[in-house]
Amino acid sequence: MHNIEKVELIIVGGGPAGLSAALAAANYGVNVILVEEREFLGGQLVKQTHRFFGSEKEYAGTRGLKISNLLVEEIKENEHIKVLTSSRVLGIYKDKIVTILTNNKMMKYFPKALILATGASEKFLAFENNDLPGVFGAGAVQTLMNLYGVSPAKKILMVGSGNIGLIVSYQLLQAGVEVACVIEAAPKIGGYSVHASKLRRMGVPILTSHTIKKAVGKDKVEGAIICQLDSSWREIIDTDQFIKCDAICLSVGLTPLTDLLRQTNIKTVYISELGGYIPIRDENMETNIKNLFVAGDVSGIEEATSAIIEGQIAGLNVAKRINKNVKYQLEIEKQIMEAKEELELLRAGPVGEKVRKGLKKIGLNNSKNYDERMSNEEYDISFLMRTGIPSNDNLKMKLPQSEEIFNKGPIAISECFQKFPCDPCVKGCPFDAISEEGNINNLPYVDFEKCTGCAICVSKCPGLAMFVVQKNYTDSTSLVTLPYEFLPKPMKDQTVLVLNREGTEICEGIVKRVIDGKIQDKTTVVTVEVPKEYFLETRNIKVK
Amino acid sequence: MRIEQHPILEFKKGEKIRFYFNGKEMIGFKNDTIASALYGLGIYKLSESKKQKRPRGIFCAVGHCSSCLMTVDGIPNVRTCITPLKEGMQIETQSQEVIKDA
Amino acid sequence: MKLKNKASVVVIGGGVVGNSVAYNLAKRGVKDIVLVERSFLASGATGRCGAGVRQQWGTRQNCLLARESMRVFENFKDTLNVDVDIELKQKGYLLLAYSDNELGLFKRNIEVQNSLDIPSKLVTPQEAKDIVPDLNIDKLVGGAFCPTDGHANPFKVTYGYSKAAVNLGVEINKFTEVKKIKTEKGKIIGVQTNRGFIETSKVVDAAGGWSQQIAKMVNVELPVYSERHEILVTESVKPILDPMLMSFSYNIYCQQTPDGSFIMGYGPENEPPGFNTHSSWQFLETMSKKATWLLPPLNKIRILRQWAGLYNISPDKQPIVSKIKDVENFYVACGFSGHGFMIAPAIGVLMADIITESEFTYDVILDIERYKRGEVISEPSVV
Amino acid sequence: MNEDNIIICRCEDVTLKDIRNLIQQGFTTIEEIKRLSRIGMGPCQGKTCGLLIAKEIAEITGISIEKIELQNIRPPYGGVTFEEIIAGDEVEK
Repeated sequence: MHNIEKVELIIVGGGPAGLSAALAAANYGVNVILVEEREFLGGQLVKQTHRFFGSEKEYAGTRGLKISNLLVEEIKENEHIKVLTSSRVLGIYKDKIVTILTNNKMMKYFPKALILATGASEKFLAFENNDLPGVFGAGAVQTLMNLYGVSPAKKILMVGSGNIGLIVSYQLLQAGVEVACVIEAAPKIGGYSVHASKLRRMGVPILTSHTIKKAVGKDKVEGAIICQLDSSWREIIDTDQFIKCDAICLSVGLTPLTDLLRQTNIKTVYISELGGYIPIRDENMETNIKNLFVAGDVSGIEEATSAIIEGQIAGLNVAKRINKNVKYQLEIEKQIMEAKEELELLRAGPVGEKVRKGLKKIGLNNSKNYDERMSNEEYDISFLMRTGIPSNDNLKMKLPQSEEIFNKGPIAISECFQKFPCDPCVKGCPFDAISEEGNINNLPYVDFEKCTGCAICVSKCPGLAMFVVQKNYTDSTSLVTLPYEFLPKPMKDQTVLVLNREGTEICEGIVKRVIDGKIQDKTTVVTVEVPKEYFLETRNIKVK
Repeated sequence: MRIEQHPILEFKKGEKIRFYFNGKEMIGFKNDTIASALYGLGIYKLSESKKQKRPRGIFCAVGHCSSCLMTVDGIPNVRTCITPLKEGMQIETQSQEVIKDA
Repeated sequence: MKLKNKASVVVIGGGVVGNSVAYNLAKRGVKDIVLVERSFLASGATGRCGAGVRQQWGTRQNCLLARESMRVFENFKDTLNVDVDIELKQKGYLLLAYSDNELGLFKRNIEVQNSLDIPSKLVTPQEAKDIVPDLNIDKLVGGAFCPTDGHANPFKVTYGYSKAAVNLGVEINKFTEVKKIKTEKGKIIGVQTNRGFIETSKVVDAAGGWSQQIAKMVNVELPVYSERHEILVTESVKPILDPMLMSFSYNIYCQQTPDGSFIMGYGPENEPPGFNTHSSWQFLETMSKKATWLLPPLNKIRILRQWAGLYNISPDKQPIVSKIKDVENFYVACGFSGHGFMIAPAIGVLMADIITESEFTYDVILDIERYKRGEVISEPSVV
Repeated sequence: MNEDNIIICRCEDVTLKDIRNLIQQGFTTIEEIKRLSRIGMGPCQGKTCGLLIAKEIAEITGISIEKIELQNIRPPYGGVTFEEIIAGDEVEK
């Protein structure tokens, strides 16, 4: 009477971690059942219209939704992978039976191994009227905008300046929504500085040490009251400020979605650096229950790239256990080692410190010391991390030291001042003119001798932080080439307004060239002629 | 309010889907979920909270928070943010009377 | 919060029975009562049960205990003088008979119940349908209905009793686990817990599914065993079921709580004795078939959560509320066999009578010696 | 901020004031607060309110958040109807 299907591997969650785990295991002959609650695969990836950071080997420089398409295509072609969409794992029972609700039936499976890649859920925030319609999690805003083409608001307040808060704010601007401002409770911006700069040059203010006190509105958000916080995050009296907006987007952090996991007697522990309660697991992503693996945000909040690699590690480890063919064992072992190295590299550098600290608390302090392989130049980006605008000292670091370099012709300027693992500019430059001294976490420097000003890097950079400058185009004007991802697109010879890094209009300019080919992949490269005195301030344009 | 044009994405509006919201006929599009169709039509309040009858609408839009529950074709507590819209669906705001007797 | 190191009596177990005993003892003027609970209050069976409150019993004494308890539930705030709403819902119990002799049993029980002013009556299948319009009355021979039976919130009742006890000077210690009961020459001298030693000469064992483990600490073998009973709760929907539906032969109980969610379960077949409280998928499958046959609208309703608790089963499925001859001042209140919650108010009074050696308030025989005397009155009405 | 107007549990409509009252009365575990206020009993089973309440308990009692346990999670995750269970069992292998 009890029809139970014996299977080899069940993977729960069709996001980046689940997809890559399925591929890694299936490539070594493991029969996989990939269970996804939604009717489409890709998880949050499908909503990420921006280009990804990290190493080119892991799709860096490609837009999130394209990465999803690549992975999903591979899944469809692999006959070892059976995909169950619109299906939800209901229970993991003591007798190791897994129940799955699929096409309106509760089916029973007995898997040899289980990989939970259930991702994260958004943290909620306590402020007055926080349940008013129009108060959204950042995922909701992305879902409405990027998946269903529905505009969440005319004017929105963004709460939280982590990467998600900054990226979603930028995507809101692209969807034609006005971002009133980004507020951040901490004294400094949480996400990458390049994302903050993208917002500032669109005129979006970023207010650090601010939080939201109240959503205002009867049946829908009509505004918000924010206030200032002191250094120990306590409200400073009489700093209330009303912000007119018709939606509030909360991106105050993700926490691992461990609901399914906690049905088993898995050990979990609260690690604030990794987003909340996470499962204890070893470096092969296996938990204290044999053959029960985790991968991606459920094992600790990081980004999609590390989720993809963790998925590979989990998938390969299952393959090692199920596929007894000795021929493969060595190969799998090698791949696992490579993936672990990749992960370690990804977590290197100052930006990865929080994750490393969290992992150390569960005994995963990766042996190699990251810091010695990185250039140890010290420079102060505190102003940048508070305002999203690089200080003059920061800028000087990246400019040519001598004047006559400018006479050579156009040269690329990188406004990337924060060490984090990312190399599309280095790998993308056809003239090898950009280098990070062999470590993905170092800052990229342009070799002005080799650089021809071809501007390939301008559209390659995920942070839109590459610009090309030709100071002496004429004796009174200069050319500045910049990335532009908005509508309406500028046309050649059109006069446009020119904005500086704070988004204020500084002059008018004439569009000399618009490159919008396949390579640019929708990051239009615009060259505009400006009065020479503004050649270092021109960072954005506004098409009239 | 629908996004007409977008620098990165194309939203080719699928064919229309007719559905009913509290009895009124409405139009959504293929690939819409119930919640995204309603939000696109400017309907933000999807239900009332259990005790204080506070207005509730979409919060997480990925099926986690249960703040978008509505009655669909007579079935209560449907998570409309992850339920695909279908032709002829009857959608109703759900305000549960909590029985407080004796 | 420092633990009292000296007590006149230590009550072990923070469920509804333990708290009721502590309260009723304090009401008799007993001082320095200390209750210890190894987790939080109502973390055991009390917090996991269907929490129905029923007076329709087969034995006279169970009816008596149930009636007296219902009076407490009906005016809980005044009786205990605490401001706690126990969400009492009195829409009755509808017992379903699927054979003539089962209906005959109901008839005899109703006579006993009516003799104790419990307003139960026989109902025909059609009358049952009038009470529960969605009921499937196929194969139904008849039923019994008592309008004043119903449902109460088990957590609120427990916390109500514990608040009342504290008001009368009882010390309630959560997260305090009993490790050993120290005795000298057969006399209790104190209780060792993970938070310190409490000197006492009197101990009450109200540890529910673990009563027999506590009794072993004074090397007493209680004739009870524990077994897992599973249960589930659905999402909240509009009310369609007023009374608790229950059938002994069909083996089911099902109730829609004031919150609008259904709680239901059934008596498992060949469940091994033990302390396992894990959920099983088999329970969902059997429960679904049973429940939807009886109440078809359940088909479309979503189950939100399943869990399990321990029934502490006695030989005659009657409670054991008694002192223990061989160990002076060691008392037990256990063996409730799945219906402790509904009679806890009266059990507290009875245990207080026994401990203070006063005349019994209720004419009942629940001492442990009854088994030796062969006075075993088995109670048929249990799921 | 007015605690009556801050919602902690969306499913069961429980405010920050309700939660703080319970903690101050000595109910310092999520399992107790759940049983007395129904947080975590709704369809989302504690996903949105769990962490917020853990932080409140940590703040008021001084217990470090690492020591505060979220509520137990039981099957069936996300809910399943009786009909779906029966349909699954009747599928012939």
